Parts: sequence; structure tokens; C-alpha cells
Amino acid sequence: MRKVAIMGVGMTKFGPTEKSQVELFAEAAMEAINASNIKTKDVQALFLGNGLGDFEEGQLNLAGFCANELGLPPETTAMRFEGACASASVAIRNAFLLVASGAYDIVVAGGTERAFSMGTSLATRTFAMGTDSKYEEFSGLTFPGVFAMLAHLYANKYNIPLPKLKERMAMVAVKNHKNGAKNPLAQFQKEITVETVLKGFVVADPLQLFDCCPFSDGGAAVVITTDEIAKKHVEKPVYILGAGQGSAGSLCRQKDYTIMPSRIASAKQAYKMAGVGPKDINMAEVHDCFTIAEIVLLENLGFYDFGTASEAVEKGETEIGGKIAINPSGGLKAKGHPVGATGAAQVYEIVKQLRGECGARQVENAKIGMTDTLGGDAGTIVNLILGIQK
Amino acid sequence: MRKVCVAGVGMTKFGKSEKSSIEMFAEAAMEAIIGSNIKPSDIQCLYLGNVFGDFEEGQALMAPYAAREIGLSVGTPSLRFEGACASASMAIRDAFVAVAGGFYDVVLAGGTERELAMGTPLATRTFNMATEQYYEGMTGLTFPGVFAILSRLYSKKYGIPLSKLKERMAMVAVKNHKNGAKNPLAQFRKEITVEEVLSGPMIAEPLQLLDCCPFTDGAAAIIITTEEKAKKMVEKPVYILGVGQGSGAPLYRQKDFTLIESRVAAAKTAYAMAGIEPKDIDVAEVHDCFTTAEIVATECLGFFDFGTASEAVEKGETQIGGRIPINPSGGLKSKGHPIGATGAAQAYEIVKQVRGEFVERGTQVEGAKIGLTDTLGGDSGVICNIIYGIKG
Amino acid sequence: MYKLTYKQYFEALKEGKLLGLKCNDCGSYTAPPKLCCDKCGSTNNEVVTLSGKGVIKTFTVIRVAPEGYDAPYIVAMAELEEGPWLMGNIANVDPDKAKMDNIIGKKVTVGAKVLPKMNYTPDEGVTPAFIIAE
Amino acid sequence: MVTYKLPHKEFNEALKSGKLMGFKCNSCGAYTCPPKINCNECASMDMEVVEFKGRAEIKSYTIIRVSPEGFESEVPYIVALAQLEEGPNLVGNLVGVDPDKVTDEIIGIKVKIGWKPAPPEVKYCGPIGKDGKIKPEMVAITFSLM
Repeated sequence: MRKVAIMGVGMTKFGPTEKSQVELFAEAAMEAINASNIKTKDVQALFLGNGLGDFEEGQLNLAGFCANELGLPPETTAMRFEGACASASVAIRNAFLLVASGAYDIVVAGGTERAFSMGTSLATRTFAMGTDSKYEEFSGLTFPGVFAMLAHLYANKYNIPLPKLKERMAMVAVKNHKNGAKNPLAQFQKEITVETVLKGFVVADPLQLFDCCPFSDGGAAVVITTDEIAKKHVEKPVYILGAGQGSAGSLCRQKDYTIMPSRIASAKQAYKMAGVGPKDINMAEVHDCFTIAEIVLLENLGFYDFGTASEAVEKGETEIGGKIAINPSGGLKAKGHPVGATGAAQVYEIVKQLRGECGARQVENAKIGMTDTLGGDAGTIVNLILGIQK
Repeated sequence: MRKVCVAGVGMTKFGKSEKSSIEMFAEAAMEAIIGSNIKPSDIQCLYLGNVFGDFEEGQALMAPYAAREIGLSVGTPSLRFEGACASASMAIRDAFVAVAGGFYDVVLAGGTERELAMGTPLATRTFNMATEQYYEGMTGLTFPGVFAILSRLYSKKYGIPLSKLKERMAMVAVKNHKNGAKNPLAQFRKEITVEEVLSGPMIAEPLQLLDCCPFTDGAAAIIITTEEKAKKMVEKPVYILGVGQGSGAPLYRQKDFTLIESRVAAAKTAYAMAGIEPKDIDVAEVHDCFTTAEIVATECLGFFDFGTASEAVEKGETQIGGRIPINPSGGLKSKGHPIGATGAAQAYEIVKQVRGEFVERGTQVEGAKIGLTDTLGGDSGVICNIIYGIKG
Repeated sequence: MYKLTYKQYFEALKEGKLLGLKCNDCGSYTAPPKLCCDKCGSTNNEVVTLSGKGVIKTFTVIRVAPEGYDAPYIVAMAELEEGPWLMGNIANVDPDKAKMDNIIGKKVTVGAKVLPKMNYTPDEGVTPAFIIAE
Repeated sequence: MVTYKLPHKEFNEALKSGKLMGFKCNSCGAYTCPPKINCNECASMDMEVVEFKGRAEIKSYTIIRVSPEGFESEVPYIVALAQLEEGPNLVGNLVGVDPDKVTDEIIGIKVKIGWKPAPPEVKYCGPIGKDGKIKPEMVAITFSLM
């Protein structure tokens, strides 16, 4: 297997936009291509994550259109991947795999989504399509509902009184908004307080409005290549040290999903390939679609023992400057969550952090970063480990 | 690069199904797994083609559910590919690349789709989503419309009177129905005549009902593995000799799309990798979503000179027993077109053809050793070509 | 190849019968049905009628509903006596009075709720309805 | 950051005010319309926004008789492929011509470019207003006889 590196990265501002998904992706991809000091004709393949382009814009087959939009030649391989909210991470992992195995030398990978304009009712319905349509859909389950049930399960299992857990969940939102306020590309650039969170209207008991990430529009892209080519084009290549991906079935089959076997399997693959453990990770961009989601995943990724992560949040261990900086970009919560693009935006942040380009939200001395992206109710999980040294 | 083979293949009956997309795929996949003499736990990755799970069944994120349905482990990556009608071929091609590159040894690839429950207006609308939406979608362009425009361009460019071209297009439908009538898994198993095609209701002028393939439910799957492993699994491994994939522009940017650049590029890549030429192909399953599509495809693939394929159809050169048999399965036209599964069903046919398994059915292409699949997504946004062959 | 498809499973549920699979290799139960045993992957399963009794493990009250649904309503998961978990609605509790201590751990029986066919679904919708024992 | 010189929304707004806009490439001289992020011929980003003459020639057409959801009330209607005088092709609706009387003689005819709003019943194609219907900014390109 060849060593794989990221050269340029690109990302649009997240939040409501009047641009199309193709336009959003093209802007991000051109930024990544320009930053890589290459030309569009150097790109051999385009791997695109997109969740719901059909409902959002009536647009399928997006990858081919994006390839043409960028002016890639007709022999370019262009593929759309859908793994719900993990779509871009699935695309990036696939790009890593095919560059590592020698099939391609230069690949653009990323994602795009325009979820905001659907409106809450249709967006809630279509997002819920990431859950099982035969055995769960007709209960009227929503994604806030999936994580609301997880919060009750967690509180009950670890005997943490619900008001206490809710306060700590609110602290996750407060931290991520604090980071997002320093990110010029974030959808929300405004700090909030625990009170703000606990005053919001209830979306799905016990989750309130500020426990939930927003619907967003946005695009993000990265250029993936070999160690050798990267060194010729950019000063600070960032290496993909490890990658993992897992698959789970319907929520009811996962039973007690405070422990997600697909996430544990995925993280294990990534750690093993990178030859590192959870304690070696300096910072992580993780899938905080809901506040409780961030708490549970920190345990599944091995950063904290099961049942202890909410306390660590309270102690400030996950802040920038804490034991392990979680979501320095603001996360899905404040930066925004254009589902098909999210994984690429996570990689964008880690690459910029490792290069020391994050200004006010810079994590000092970061050498190894990790991304964690969840699709559906843990149906797809992708983990990537990135480092500045091979 | 390692040599890559197909071991087992599986496919459901095409047509109306009461089963879910995942259930159909699981059936096809288990047939392929059993046919490969392996267990689900031997599979390292799932590559799944699916287009409209969301509109059809309210189901996104199809791949992991399919993976777990057939009992693959939680550590098995599962990827859904969407490239409109070429989705399964993309999945197969990507699986080939991953096995050839040494990343995986045994993978499951295929596709599934359940269209019929949508009804014609919603199905027509959602299919139309594979054309570009901002600058052409709002004209109400449909897929029959795309190939209707193509038919007129073709007629004009090569000076073939439309009535003559339409008769030859009808012969494509007649041939594919003749083949499909012998295929127990086909949606339509009834022969038709040129007169029936020409008296059908008009869908998008000049295309009539029987110029168009149907909406279909169905699934297909294949096991892709290394040469070494395949030899241990099955008696007759089928080699993937070459693959190619191209990306096309929106229709308005393609200008003269009787010559589909992305298809020419994809086929060239596949031929070069296989080290062969169009004349070496013994049998092909091509993307006959509309009768005129088959004519144009066989020219872009190099089987016939540009402008001459419709005449070749008239002479019977694309029949079983002809110079280059096209769509012995019945093609999309008669076998059916569950779009996310189509490429895998083409692979199923070609693998069985080069293994010589269709003698009893009466559709065996005699002496077939090398076969090609051609799958088109959208108005040629994606083209995938794969060449399969058997040793000896 | 399927012993029990989703369609057959829901037809039975509407008749008041909760069906599942019992694995002849490892003895565990799978419900809702799959092609293979959810635990060991074996396809050597037989269709059995389950007790239809379970215990609520977790729940939520949906207050922002998807297109086609009217909030509020309770979504919950119950662990069946035979082992599998099911997702459904709780039918006999006022959503505004649902709290952890009066829901989690409660014994339920499993019934069925039928929804008319909506957009983007091939059939009518059927979902388990949990009834908390008095 | 990379930003579009002419996103679809601005293109459509110009079209509604009677102007067909696109790009002229400063590297190779080719025209690109509708807009994209770089030149359709050479992929250069060095392009300038220009107004096109708005005249074209019909190259092919079809009459749609089985419509997509949302277009039912429009049937039958003509979709055509036309080549602009500057070179690029457009797909649009041929208007002002009776679909039941059109013949192949229409191929080669000169047309001028216009627009019409998307049918209000069409879903999933753009911003949705509070009434559940799409906002009127989605438009179709039209061709009318000169």
C-alpha cells in the first residue's frame, strides 16, 4: 500500500445559500484544486458525497455533473456515494483506498448538500429516511427522536439524573457555539449559554432546539494523492494514517445503542491501521448532530470510559486547551450540517488545524487528529486519522 | 494489479415484486454467495447500486441495512453508489478496482431497485432527476424525450428518413423481446412484431410505448474476488479483463450526442486494459433503455461504424447467431430495468454466457469467450463498460 | 429464500400475531424478520409466533413531526421476552404525561397501528403499538 | 475562497429581464452558456460575463406526451435542442408552435431565447415556500420563432 496525503482543501461558508449543490461543490473543489497547485486536468477521479439531492433540487447523478462543471475530462471516473450524513466520509475513505492501492494518483473527494430550502417538515421526513423504512419509519421516528431515546437510555443506564445529564448536554452545545463563533465559515457564529439551551422548545423529549444541529447548505472538498506527489506540490502535506468503516442494521436490532458496535469496529480499524490508540489523538472533529451524540461517541471512540464522558464535558476537558479538543470548528452544532458535505468539512478542519492555520480557534501542538462521521442511526460509521507526519 | 474474477452470480425475477429493495437484494446476494461456495462472513465489503430508495420506499442509507440483512459483520464497510441507471456497474467497477489493488479479497457487488409502486407520473419525474435540473429540467424533459431528441439528430445527421429509422428501431425491440421470451427471469416474456411497436401510443415523439423499456422491480449481485481465491471457489471463474468509466456533460453541453464522448472514452479504457478490440467481443449486454439507445451504443462501442448500426440491425447482425449478438438476455427492453440493479443483471448474463450455461434456454451464444457490458447513467452523465472473459 | 418477508410479518401483526424467526443453529430469536439469524447469520430459521410481551427500554415524545405525521406522539423501544427489541408507538399514554419513571421498565403487550399509504412508501404503513399493562 | 462569477440564480434573473448571459473565455475565446465555474472548452477560470445575442437554431426536438409529475397540465409540449449563434447548445421549450402540427421542417429554424416559469405543481426542484409550492424563481428556457 502506498502512503496517502491530502494536498489542498476547500469549503464554502455553511448556512442558507442561493447557490445550487453543483455550484457549492464546484467552489469548494476549485479552492482545493488551486490550493494543491494542480490543474483540473490532473484530476483522475471525483468521489462525491450527497445525501438527498433528489428531494432538495430534483437532482440525481450529481457526480457526473460536478465533474463536467469543474471541466474534468470525459474519461474521469465520477461517483456519488450516499451514506446519509456520512456520505462525504465514505467518499474520502474510498478515495484513500484507491490511491493507496495504486488505482489513482490524484482524486478530488468531498460532498455537497442543500438541505435548508426543503423546509422543516419535508427535511424532517427525508432525513428520517436514514432510519429503517420497513420496521421503524411508521412509528413516526425522527432523527432528534433517535437521539432523544438515546438520552433516556443513557440516563437510565448510568443512573445520571435526567436534569443533570441535560445540563451537561447543554454544555456540549455551549462549547461548540463558542468554537463556532471563531470560525468565519460557520453557520452560527454566536455564543450561547446553558440557559439558552434549557429554554428552547422541545423537539423530541428530552431534546430541545439547541440540542440539535441545524439544516444547512454547503460544500467541501479535499485533494487526495500520494506522498510523493503531495511533497512536490505543497509545503505541508497532511497524511491519512488510518481509515475505518462499519455497518449496522435497524436501530431495534442494535438494542442498547449507548454502545455502537459499528462505531467501535470502525474506530478499531482506523487505530490499527494508523498504529495509534485513542490517547494519541490530540483533537477530533466528531459527529455532534445532537448534544447527547457527542457524549456517547467520545466513549465509543475510546476517549472516555463508558458512562463518564458527560462529566468530562462538565470539567472542560473537551474544550480547546483541554485534554482533547473536540470539534474546534464548532462541530455540526454551530458550523452547520449539510449532510453530504459534513465529513469533508471535518477533514478540512483537521487539515487546517494540523497546519496551524486556524487562528483564534487553533489547537496548540496538534500532531494527530481524527474525524468521526455517523450516517443514519449508526448504519454507517467512518473514522479517519490524519497526521502531519507519516 | 492482481487478476480479478467473478465467482458466483445471483438475480431475482424482474417485474412487479411485493418484496422490499433490501429483501430482493438479499435474495440475489445469497444466490451469489451460495454459488461461490462461501459464507456471508467471508465478505469484506459491500458495494451496492441503488437510485431511488428514498422516493420508492422512503429508504436512504440502503447499503448498511442490506449488509446486515444478509449477516455481514458490523466491521464490514458498505457503500451505496448512485450513478442513475449505471449505479450497479459503478459499484462493480469500484469493487474490481479495490480487489485488483489488493485492498480486499472477497467483495459483494450488485444493486436493487423497486420502481413499480411509484406509478408512472412520479417515476417519470424522479427518473428525470438524472438530467440536469437548473438549465434543462424545468422544460419538462423526460428520458424518453432525451432519446427522442437523439433519434431526430441521428436521422438528420446520417440522412436516414425517420420512417426508415423507426422501422429499424422497432426491430431492436422485436429482437430483444424474442430473446427475453426465452429468459425465465425477464419481466416481459412475449414476442412482439414491428407492427405492434409502430402502432403503440406515442410517449415522446418519435418514441412509442414499445420503444421504451419498462419500470421494474428487481435485484442482482455478484461475488468479486482474486483469481487465486476464485479458482478454489468455483469450477469456472470468469475474469474481469478490463473496466472503463466516463463522465458526461449535461445534454446541452454535449452538442452532438449521437457520438457520446464519455462512452467512447470509457470503452477505450476498458479495451486497452483488456488488450483487445471491439471485434474480439463475442457477446454484449448494452443499455437499450430505448430502441435508439441500442443503435447509438453499438456504434460508440466500436461494433459498427457511425451511422451504420441501424442497417446492421435490419440485417440481423445483432441477433443470437449474428455477427455480434446484443442483449441475449432480452436487454432492458424485455428483461426489465430496475435501474440500480441493471449493471449487475448485465454482468449476471455475461458471466453465464461465457460459462456456456444458456444452452437449454436456447439463448446461448455459441463459443462465447469474451463479453462486454455497457451501462449508461442519465443522459450519459455516467458510462461504465466492463469486459468479462473465460480462459480456454 | 425468505421464510418471512416484511409484508407477511405485518399482515400477521394486523391480525394480532407477532411473528419472528427462531434459529435452529444458535437458538436465538430474530424480530422483525431478516433473511438470516440476527445473531449468528444462519439461514436455518423457522417462523414462530412470539409471546407479544415485553418491557419498555427507552422512549421519546416527538414534537416536531415529519411530513405526514401529527405531533405529539410517543416513539419507544421494547425488549421482547424472547430477546429482540422492537420499535413502535405507545398507544395508551398521554404524550404530555410521559416521563422516564412512568414509561421505562413498564411491561407492554404488542399490537399494531395502521397508517394510510403516504408519499414515498410502497404500501400502507404498519407499526407496532405498545400497550402498557394497567 | 472561490466564488462563481455567474450563479444560476443571477443567470435566471437576467433571463427574466430579457438578457441571456454567459461567459467568454479570455484564454481560448470560446463561449460558455449556461454558466459554469470554468470554460466549457478549456477549463480556464479566466472568463468574463457577457451578454449573448439570444438567437439560436433548432437542432432537434421532441413532443412530450407522457409527462413527469407536476407537468400534467402542460402536455403535449415541445422540448428542443438549439445551438446559439455563439456556439453553445441549450435545451428549452419551443413555444408559439402547435405541438400537434409541428414537423421535421422545424429543424434548422432560427429562434430567439426567452423564459417561462416552472409549472407551480412541480416539486423537489428548488426553494419551497411556506405554502409548500416552489418559489417562482425556477424557470425554463424557451425558444420562439423569429
